[in-house]
Amino acid sequence: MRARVLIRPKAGILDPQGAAVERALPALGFAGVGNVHVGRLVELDVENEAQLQPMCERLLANPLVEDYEVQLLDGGS
Amino acid sequence: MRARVLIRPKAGILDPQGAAVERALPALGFAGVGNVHVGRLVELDVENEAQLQPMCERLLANPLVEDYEVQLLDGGS
Amino acid sequence: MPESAMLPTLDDALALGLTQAEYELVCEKQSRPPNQVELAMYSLLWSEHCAYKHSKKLLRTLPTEGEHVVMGPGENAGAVDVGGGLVCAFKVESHNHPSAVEPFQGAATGVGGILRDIFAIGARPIAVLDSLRFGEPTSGRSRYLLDGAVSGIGHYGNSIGVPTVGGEVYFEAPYEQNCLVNAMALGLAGRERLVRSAAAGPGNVVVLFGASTGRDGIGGASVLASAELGDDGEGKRPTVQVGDPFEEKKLMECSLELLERGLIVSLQDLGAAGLTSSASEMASKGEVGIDIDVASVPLREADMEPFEVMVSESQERMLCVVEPANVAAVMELCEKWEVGGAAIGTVTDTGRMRVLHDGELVGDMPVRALVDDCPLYDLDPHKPSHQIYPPPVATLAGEPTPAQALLALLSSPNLASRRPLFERYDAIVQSRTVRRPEQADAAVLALPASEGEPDVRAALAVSIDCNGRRVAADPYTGTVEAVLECASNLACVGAEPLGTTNNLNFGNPEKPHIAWQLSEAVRGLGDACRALSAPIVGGNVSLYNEGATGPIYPTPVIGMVGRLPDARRAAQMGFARAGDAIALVGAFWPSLAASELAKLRGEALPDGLGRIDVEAVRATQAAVMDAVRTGELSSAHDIAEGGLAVALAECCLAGGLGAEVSVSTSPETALTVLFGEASGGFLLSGERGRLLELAERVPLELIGTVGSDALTISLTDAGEALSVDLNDMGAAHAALGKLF
Amino acid sequence: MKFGVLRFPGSCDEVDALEAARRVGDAELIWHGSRDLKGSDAIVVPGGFSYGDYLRAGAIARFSPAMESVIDFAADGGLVLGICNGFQVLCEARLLPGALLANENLHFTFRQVELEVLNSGGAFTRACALDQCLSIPAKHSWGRYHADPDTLAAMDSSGQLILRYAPGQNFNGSLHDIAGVCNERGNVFGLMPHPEHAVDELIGGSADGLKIFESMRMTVEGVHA
Ligand SMILES: Nc1ncnc2c1ncn2[C@@H]1O[C@H](COP(=O)(O)OP(=O)(O)O)[C@@H](O)[C@H]1O
Ligand SMILES: [Mg+2]
Repeated sequence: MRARVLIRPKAGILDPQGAAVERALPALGFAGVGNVHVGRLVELDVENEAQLQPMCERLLANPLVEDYEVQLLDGGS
Repeated sequence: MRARVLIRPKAGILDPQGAAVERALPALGFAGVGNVHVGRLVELDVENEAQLQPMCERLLANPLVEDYEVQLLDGGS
Repeated sequence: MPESAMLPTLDDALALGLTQAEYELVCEKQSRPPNQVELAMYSLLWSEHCAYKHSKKLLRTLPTEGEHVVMGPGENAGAVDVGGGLVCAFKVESHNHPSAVEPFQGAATGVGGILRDIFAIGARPIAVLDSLRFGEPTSGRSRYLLDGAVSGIGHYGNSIGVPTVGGEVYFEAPYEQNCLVNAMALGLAGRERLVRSAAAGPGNVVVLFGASTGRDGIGGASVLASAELGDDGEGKRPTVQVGDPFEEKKLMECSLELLERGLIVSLQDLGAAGLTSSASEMASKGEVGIDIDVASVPLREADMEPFEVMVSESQERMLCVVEPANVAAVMELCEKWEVGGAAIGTVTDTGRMRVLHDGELVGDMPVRALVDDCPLYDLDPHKPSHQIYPPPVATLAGEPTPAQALLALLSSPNLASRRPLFERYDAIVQSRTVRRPEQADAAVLALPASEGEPDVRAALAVSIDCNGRRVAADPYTGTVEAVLECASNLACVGAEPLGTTNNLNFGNPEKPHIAWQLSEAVRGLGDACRALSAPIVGGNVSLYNEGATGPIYPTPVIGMVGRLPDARRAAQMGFARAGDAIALVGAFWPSLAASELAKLRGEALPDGLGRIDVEAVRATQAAVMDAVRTGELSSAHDIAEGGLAVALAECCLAGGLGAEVSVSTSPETALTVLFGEASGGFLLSGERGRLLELAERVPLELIGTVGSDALTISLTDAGEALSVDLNDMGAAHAALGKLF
Repeated sequence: MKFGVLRFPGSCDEVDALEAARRVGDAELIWHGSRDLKGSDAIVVPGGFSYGDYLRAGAIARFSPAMESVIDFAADGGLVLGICNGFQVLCEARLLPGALLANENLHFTFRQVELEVLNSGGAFTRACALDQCLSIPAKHSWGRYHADPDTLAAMDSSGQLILRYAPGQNFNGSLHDIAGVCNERGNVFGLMPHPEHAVDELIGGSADGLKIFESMRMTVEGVHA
């Protein structure tokens, strides 16, 4: 099964990457953009979807500073 | 409107991050994992969703080495 | 030979960059039209990049021998003896085109490539330097390229643990459409540890190790893709090569340990043209043949065709020749370092390069034809009747006062502090860096202490330089100046040159005026290196650097390595002690022609630069070097772009001390004396009496005293010319920070 | 005394750390794949990019066999010093509180920085004076120290904030200008700047970093300043 993990900086923690994007966009002529956050995307095939949460806790995300969200992309295989 | 951009290494382009995670997971006892890719996640509020594609092309993604996918998260704003 | 695939045509050959005559010559060498694999391989090995078709004859005129030379051009890197049983391997290489397409990866893989050249000859890389050229930073594209290239160089060098200790960057309009990204690397090896790339011993095994092979950098050759594959769209044909410094780190450690344990016969990196070039060159140098089975090559993508495997430029791969008895041990070491390894072929005595696919022969070429028989072309040099470069756009209007000119120069893109760049580079890993960027004119790297004297460590000094605008004004003299500038930088830290590397970045050599630039530059390079006894031990050539608006400035980037006996005595360039005397040393005859000030004022390039008395410059360098080596001077700095006043300002800023200086000139010639440029001038500071001793050997004038919080320069007959506060100079000098 | 310096395939500063440690005692490299700490009295987790530092700096390295032994060693009270990437590894391994995030300037930055010693009583700084300034180079992309406010307050009151960037020196945006912290027990210490690159006046002009190694020797040998 294909799974997707979205990893984001925890609310309240400075996100300089998001801030840099937010600063850069108006200069390129894109107005009306706000609340930009930059995180990480991990996509993978797993056999056992029950493993996804521990995988995130132990390796893919750092729960002290990051939130994660798991999405299952298809039911097959 | 809230939008999400998923940015991934283009197919065929070397993805050392994905390879590193794929090597690491079995060692942590997570078997049956494959085809791992690591990319970036950008989430933002936009007023004009038509701007998302040019934004990706010009700033958020590097179209030479990355593919991107835009998701609109809600209709409201 | 089965002719399974359709035979490629003359049109395919032309599309791959061969001329019709070259294609016909290939047919003759093969005694038949080449098949797909063969044509792909010929087209690469007979390209300008691999065959040096337009430069080889010129390169043969360069001096390549000298008392310190251990390995000259022809190997992956050159090497000079640095004493204590050690040699220093070094080379500069360009990655201009890939960096123009994708600056981060282009520059990163440029660093990766030059590092492989160093450890391919058995040396451990100890330093990187970069040489960059972009259009004016007023252009967004130039800033994007600068940011990407600097990030890419830092990413690779920092991650692999090799310090980036120096470099240079210039911003000039002719590079707007064609940026230059050159990288130089140095390595150290025990003299007996050096290894050559010649394959030897028929029956020996050819092992490919490192990263797996994908479709990276296949680019042009993809016209050969068979139709079934071609329709899968562009996604299958990535041409941007992505670097993986972690993979290279493991590859480097693995290669060095293979050599240390004596497990391999010869070693070669995979660079441009991938397996095709590496295997053929190894065979050619060893006068043997090689059979390669592409089915044995570990692939990153499943369905690659044989020619794709042969031409792939996937990064972080090496090729070695191993005696059969050692293959198992080699594989074991690859496992230890977690790098892939596969036996992909054998050395033969056929003199042929044969490509197999699961045992089936898919390509068969004489090694000689591939590597040595590409036609070489004569250049048709003609000096153009008029200057081909338009004048720079003026940024300094009217008649500036000396103080205005000084501040404008200090804040100009070519002279402003490079701190925002070099702070992105780790300059100290490996614990050798005695002089970091901006501390001295050359980077200084301590060598191991010798057995007898544990307290005294000799050191290497290294500098990289070229002012393309001055080469454009006068290709011969401009190149001589670049070589002298490197040697002057070395002299300032007390080092004597041992050897030189170069990267010839030019436009299209088939055009007579570019051919003229190239021939004149190479003539200047040879003359200057002979005069300094700093022979050329290697280099690289990058031609066809032209954009829609014309060629780049001719840019023969010079890298020079020298040695000093005592690292502790490497001079710094900053003034160090209030009250010290300041001496202007050397026969220094500055001129504003082609100077930075002339550029700021939008003046057209002159036709020719003033002649240089190379012997006088050399004598001055020797005197400065000797004086620095006594350890009794407080500072040493050579006068380069921006002339005397800028050099003084740099000494002040680096030391955080002002100076009061008086020079003999009249108001009419003030700008020339203050901001004019020429080779061979130095600023030394120290005790008055100590400085005066030098006057016996070289022209020397005491021009002032270190102290106060400002740089004040007065003219002997006309009073104060300028007085600028240290803080104001510092603020001007920090101008580059705004670009990042 | 003997230092053991871990070596991951992507370590860059392990030999520098080895040589620095040898200025005050014996030192040996320990391969990441080995659980044997070779009888070391103190462990150094060095700088570099351990396993390439893909994903997050130190995230993969913390699971190496050598690190498993280091976690046990620390639990037994052994001295563990993490430098730069080593600091990141120790945080990922939860031997130290908090996490290291991308520099606020988003760039790898190399700069000589001034550090203030906030606690000179502990195992890693006893050769320093309180409020002493150390000149040590820093070089990293992920050096912004973060911990939640409660954790920080607790660390502050128990003297775990060991080193702080002097005013104007904090280029990475670390909370409270924190440059180096220890665990509650005081036997595990991590810092972003590189003391092993400030042990010889010839190379870099400062030998202030030697005080860290010297302090560790004093601690192990029971010498008190
Ligand atoms: N401008 C030059 N001056 C001297 N030697 C050169 C120059 N350009 C190339 N060479 C030499 O020609 C050989 C082939 O160069 P190159 O194709 O760049 O090698 P590699 O594939 O190992 O990078 C090398 O030994 C190199 O040093
Ligand atoms: Mg090579």
